[in-house]
Amino acid sequence: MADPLGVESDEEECRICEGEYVVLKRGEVYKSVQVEKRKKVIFEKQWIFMDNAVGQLYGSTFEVDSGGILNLRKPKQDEDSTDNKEAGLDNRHIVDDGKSQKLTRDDIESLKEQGLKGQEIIQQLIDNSTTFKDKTEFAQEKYIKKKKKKYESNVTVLKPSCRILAMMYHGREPGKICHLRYDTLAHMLTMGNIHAGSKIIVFETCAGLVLGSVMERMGGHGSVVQMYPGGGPVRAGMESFGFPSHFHETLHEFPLCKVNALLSGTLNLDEKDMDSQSNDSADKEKSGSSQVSSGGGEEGSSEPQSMEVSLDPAEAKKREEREKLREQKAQEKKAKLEEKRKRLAAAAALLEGRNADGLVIASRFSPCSALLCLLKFVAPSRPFVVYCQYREPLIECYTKLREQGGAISLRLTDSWLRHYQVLPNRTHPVLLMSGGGGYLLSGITVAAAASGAQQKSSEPAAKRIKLDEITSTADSSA
Amino acid sequence: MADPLGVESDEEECRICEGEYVVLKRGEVYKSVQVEKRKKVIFEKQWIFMDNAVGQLYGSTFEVDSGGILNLRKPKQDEDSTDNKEAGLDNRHIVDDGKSQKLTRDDIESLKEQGLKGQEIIQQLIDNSTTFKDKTEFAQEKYIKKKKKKYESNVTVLKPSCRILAMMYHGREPGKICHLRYDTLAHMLTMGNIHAGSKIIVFETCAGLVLGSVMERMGGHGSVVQMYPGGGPVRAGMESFGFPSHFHETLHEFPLCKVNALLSGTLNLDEKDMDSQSNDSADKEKSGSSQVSSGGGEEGSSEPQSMEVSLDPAEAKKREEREKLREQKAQEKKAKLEEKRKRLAAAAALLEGRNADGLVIASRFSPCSALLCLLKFVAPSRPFVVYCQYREPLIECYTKLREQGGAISLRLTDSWLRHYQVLPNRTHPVLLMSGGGGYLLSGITVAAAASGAQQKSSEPAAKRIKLDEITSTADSSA
Amino acid sequence: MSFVEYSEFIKEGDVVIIFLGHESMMPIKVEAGAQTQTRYGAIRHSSDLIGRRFGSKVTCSKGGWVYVLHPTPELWTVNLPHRTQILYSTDIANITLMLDLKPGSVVCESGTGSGSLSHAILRTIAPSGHLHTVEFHAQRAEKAAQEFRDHKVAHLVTVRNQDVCKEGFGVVGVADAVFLDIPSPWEAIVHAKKAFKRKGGRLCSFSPCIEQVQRTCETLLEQGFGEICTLEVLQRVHDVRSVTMPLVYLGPEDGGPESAKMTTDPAAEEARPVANPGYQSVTCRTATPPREMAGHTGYLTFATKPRG
Amino acid sequence: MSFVEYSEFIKEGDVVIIFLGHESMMPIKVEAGAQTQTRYGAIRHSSDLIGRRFGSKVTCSKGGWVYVLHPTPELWTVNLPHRTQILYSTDIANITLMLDLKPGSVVCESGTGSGSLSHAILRTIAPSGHLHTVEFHAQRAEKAAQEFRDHKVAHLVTVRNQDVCKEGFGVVGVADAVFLDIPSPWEAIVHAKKAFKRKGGRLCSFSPCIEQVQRTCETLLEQGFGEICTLEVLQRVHDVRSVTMPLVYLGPEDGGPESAKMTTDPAAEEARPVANPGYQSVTCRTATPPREMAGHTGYLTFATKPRG
Repeated sequence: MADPLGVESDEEECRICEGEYVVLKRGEVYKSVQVEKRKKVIFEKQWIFMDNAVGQLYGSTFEVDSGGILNLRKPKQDEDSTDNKEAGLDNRHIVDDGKSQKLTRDDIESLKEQGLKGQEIIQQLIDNSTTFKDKTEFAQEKYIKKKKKKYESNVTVLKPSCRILAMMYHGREPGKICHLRYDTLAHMLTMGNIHAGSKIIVFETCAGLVLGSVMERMGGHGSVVQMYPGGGPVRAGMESFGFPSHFHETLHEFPLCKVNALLSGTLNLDEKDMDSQSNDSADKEKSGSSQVSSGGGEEGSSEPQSMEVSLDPAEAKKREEREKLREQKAQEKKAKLEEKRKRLAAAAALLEGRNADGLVIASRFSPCSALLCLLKFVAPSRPFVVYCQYREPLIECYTKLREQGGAISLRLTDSWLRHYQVLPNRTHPVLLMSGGGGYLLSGITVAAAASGAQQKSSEPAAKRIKLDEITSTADSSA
Repeated sequence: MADPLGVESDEEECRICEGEYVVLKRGEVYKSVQVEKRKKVIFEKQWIFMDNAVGQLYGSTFEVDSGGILNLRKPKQDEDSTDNKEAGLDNRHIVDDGKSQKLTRDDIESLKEQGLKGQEIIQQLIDNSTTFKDKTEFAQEKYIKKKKKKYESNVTVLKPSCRILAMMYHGREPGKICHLRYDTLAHMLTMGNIHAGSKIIVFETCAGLVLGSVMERMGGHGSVVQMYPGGGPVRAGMESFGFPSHFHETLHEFPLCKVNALLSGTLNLDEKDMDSQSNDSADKEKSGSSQVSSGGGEEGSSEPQSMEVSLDPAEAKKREEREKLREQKAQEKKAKLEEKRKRLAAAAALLEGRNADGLVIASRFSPCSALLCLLKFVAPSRPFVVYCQYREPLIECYTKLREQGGAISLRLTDSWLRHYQVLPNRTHPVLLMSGGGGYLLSGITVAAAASGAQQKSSEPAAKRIKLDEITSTADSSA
Repeated sequence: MSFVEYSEFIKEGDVVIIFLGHESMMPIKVEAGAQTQTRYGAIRHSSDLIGRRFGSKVTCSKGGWVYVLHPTPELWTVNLPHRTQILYSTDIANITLMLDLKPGSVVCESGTGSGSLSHAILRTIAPSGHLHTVEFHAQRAEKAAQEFRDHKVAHLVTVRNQDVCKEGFGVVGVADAVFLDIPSPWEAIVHAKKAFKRKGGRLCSFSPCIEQVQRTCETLLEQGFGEICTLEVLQRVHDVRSVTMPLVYLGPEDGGPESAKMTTDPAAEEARPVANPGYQSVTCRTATPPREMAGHTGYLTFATKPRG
Repeated sequence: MSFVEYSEFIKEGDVVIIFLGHESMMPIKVEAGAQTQTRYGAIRHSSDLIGRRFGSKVTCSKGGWVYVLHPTPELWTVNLPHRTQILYSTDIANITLMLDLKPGSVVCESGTGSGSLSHAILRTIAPSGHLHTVEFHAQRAEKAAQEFRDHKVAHLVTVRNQDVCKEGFGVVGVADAVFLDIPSPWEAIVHAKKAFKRKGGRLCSFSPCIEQVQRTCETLLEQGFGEICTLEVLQRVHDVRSVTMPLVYLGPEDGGPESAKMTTDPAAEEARPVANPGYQSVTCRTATPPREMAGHTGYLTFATKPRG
């Protein structure tokens, strides 16, 4: 029945390979790791060796044994089937006397030593609890969750995707992605009309998550220019997507500190300039490998002075070798610089057309100046979207854009995200929810207006009326 | 079975009396009116005479006939029982050909002339619609709502309450109550710990709704001081509660423009001063009855000059009468002023103790200066609550209070209110919801701190840590 | 002190709330000679509390200080000993308003639970109303009654230990309002109906699950209740704070070829990050929602019991 | 122009969006020689549109002007002719993300409805993916197919006019994702299961009522789907504006007896309101939520179809 053409390649791409980025999952907790043999990774306070995952299918679930070795579990066994839930309707019958659990700590330890799986231990705990059945559903859930965290050690290995990584970052390290919630990211990608074949400008300080999400939606078609502050682009989040190598060819980067120069047509792509820039960025980067090699060079060059002049042939050969090495290094450095210059030139060329198909901003920087500036690189009739954790900076963006013109259909939005528990006779919204997902400003570029006055009268009529209403309301109750 | 003591007085207070304030209700639409005989009131574009409501029980439903006369409906007939809802699951079978309604406009008019009630007409429309049964529930509801609005003319007469009036204002005239939503009002009354026997300061420009709500919760026990801007207190919303007269004895008013004088101990209660204040307020009030009478006086005083001096006894008598009238008016004015002086003095005395049990602010004014000033009249360990339609002014209040001290447990909140449709197989949140209910700042007063430095270290420790976190997060991704 | 009347000074036997700092409080019962330990040291009731004004700052034995607050139902709600899941002020506020509660109201409640709502009801219906509260669980009913005595509101409340679904509220024809927070509210509605005054009144049922709401609404309709309305209120507490955002450095502005050369001069470029190791920044005051908040407590279903 | 590829200039046969002002737009199909009436006057397609750049300002015959925009699925969603209730961008955005859609994805959808979601799916899965969309209603299926042709995306989509609950999606073993927006999604799940690739994929069901969600989740569980998750997203659009609030006049500040007398002087008191007929005021920029907003569209239930 199944499409025979699809199946082959299907199987191929569904196997976990060494070197690939994967996402580990336990319950609602995710972690992105690269599959490497004989290398420990920590997940949920547990050491894990990924070796046994290699060659298995994505989506497989493994039990982690005491040595951190993964053991494949048979499917259907891995779902949380602690479902002999016979919930009491309230907990009015419960008198807490501290004696409700018949298993002792020693009992549990011995169960573990007998090799019982985490889930089995939890089932034992439930079966040996005199009060579990009488607890309210809420209390039961809390109980199971607590115990699960303590005794379960299943891990599912997933293929990364925008959804999974966005949920992972939001759950584990929201600070790294400016508290960008996944539904807000979803909205950015949609409002930005991100799709294959377009040219998108991205300025983000969300660890590369937004960059990666944009690239996923472009599927390796078109181009992305990452605008970066400081010494170099941050891309860890993008790497976690594990894109095939041709995706990377569509990605360019351009330093924000050169944007004004580019706009004024004074961008200098001289080698000398590039050199200085490279040093500049090395200063800023913490682990600049170029810094290490250049330091080595200096050490080498200070060496001869302190050395005695000897013509020992062995010494001469050594010196020759050193010279060669030095030259090779210089050559390498030059090649690197040349590569960097080319990349900068390529990115500059992409921007200079001023015909980008979209702009996506999501950063910890005050967005207004970057937005106004980067919009100049976007073609007319293209969407843009700005994320900010706070409302005030986007109010500023909105106001400035209104004054300046060149953008219509401006919308400042936020959203509520609510998850539901759907269970027979126990359906309700999840008891904990996210307090906020940040704010978005979206709009569409238009051809710059000839006269500012005309521009200003474009949209705000409706608003003015509203303001008048407010004033008159205020007056009438005075 | 029923408590025989309760029933008697029960029946008494349950009858609608002439002169009372009542609330008319149709569907979700409310209107507050005073019951007066032979007087038309407009409700939902319909003229109504309230005469027939007098003597009937609160909660009764009336049909309005074409002459605006109320006719009592028997109970059980009045609920919206258009319940032969046989909803199609989607509207895929509907092809709109504009011929789905078999009744013509003329048919409907003749039904009306036959004296069919609105609800019966709607039932006829439904029965004669070929597509109604196939419409989705959503479409059916829209249909019924539209038709109901057009043909129904039931009115239910309710006894006013905080709940009903708050919903009425929010639905009909949110601008008059600064868009204060009823759940937010509920929260103010609760966080303000409003209860019988306390002394509460109220500053509101919500048409008197907040004032009335506070008074309802005090049940005529204790005292309320209404702080008013401008010429006099606005109380229309409070009047609509229809409180018994002894409630009004607990209500005092004090002009905000004299607050600084009161605080500095320089408040002048001289008659002369009061006089000027009275003129002052007359200037500001639009329909000041005192202004009209004083105008009449001037007219009278300008009259003698232009008149011939005659000693005609009839004329003399007239003049005497005029004199008397003038004197009487002056006397009345003096009595009014004296009354006003007494009221001001009484309100000042209540405030001067600086021992109020609570402070409630809900106004269109920038709240910060009023809050800081009025808190001085509140005893330590008492709650206060400030409503504002906007967030920024309350952030200012929060910040200033933190700097100044004297208040703890500061909380800035807003809330979501969601209504549900609960029907078999059609349960979901109502499709339209309020976008926002405004913001509240609440807190508790404490004895003023001796040293400012100590005060400042009272609460914000947790906050500072958070800010540090943000900074460090920002740094790490730089 | 009482929960329905403010006092100026602290007396022996009072329940007071010790405010230790942001969201950190504890209730204590004042007893001459007693001491209470806090993280700032001991509070000696006789010298530190009795006779002091409510709202005063009290210095503890280790030199730290706290505020002593007059109890209110709202402070009690965040400080009471939990015997069950409790209702919080957001729901309580709406229940109070939507039940038309005011001084003089007679209210029937079940279950009493931890007494969070009960205290708020008592505050509102005092001095002339009455609360009939029914609690299935004997231990809890006893605890609640004790708290009502301690809080000087016992004269306003009758606690009954019975099953409201089987035995009702123990009173008939007296209530202006009925509140249900029980697992099967639909089983109690027929009893609720009997508890109301002849002129009728308002009913509220609190349930966490939608299935409970559905059965309750069905029964309310069958039993002739009107104006049936289900709603939900969620409150967000915002954190007011200053936020500093760095400004992006886009390079020198609008430079002609001359100035551009200057800025691409290595020295100038390198000087920048040294002179200005971070970025210039802007600071604004804002209010941010919590990362996580209560996403659901329960659905509130209100209805009017008509006359008769 | 196509809905999956931007163009710079307007051509004959293009669908363009005329932007008339705040929240006011209309889609038109560009035909040489045709005219379109707007409230600002007529737009002549040949001279005003063809050959112009997308995003240009076009002056209409009455002198008013509009912008001509390139169509996007999002603009289409707010401009399309409604044949059914439609999905809006907030739900669409989450559906797209949570279904893992990207270039190359093969998607099955039912019902097609007014094509709001379909266009967004096509945008995301182009150039190498495919959409199989099933619509029960013949007239609607035909309209949708016509729109796909007009929008130059017909090569990416197959429209089928059949009952998904009885006949399924018309394809087997090909889908990465399945989307259901039908009254009884639970009846279609067994067909959805067959549509998936062997390696599995993601499913989404959109339903307005919780009872539909309950039955759907039950069936998903029975049919071996995992990671079942129901959520709801509501978006608020804020109105950015300046708000002016008057300042309360509290009388002269901190006056000693002398200055106080001055201010209680009738002349001074009366002068104030004349000199300053209103009040001094402060203005701030703020963002306010709408008075009313969409409070519910539907619940989104997601699930993973495991391999096999």
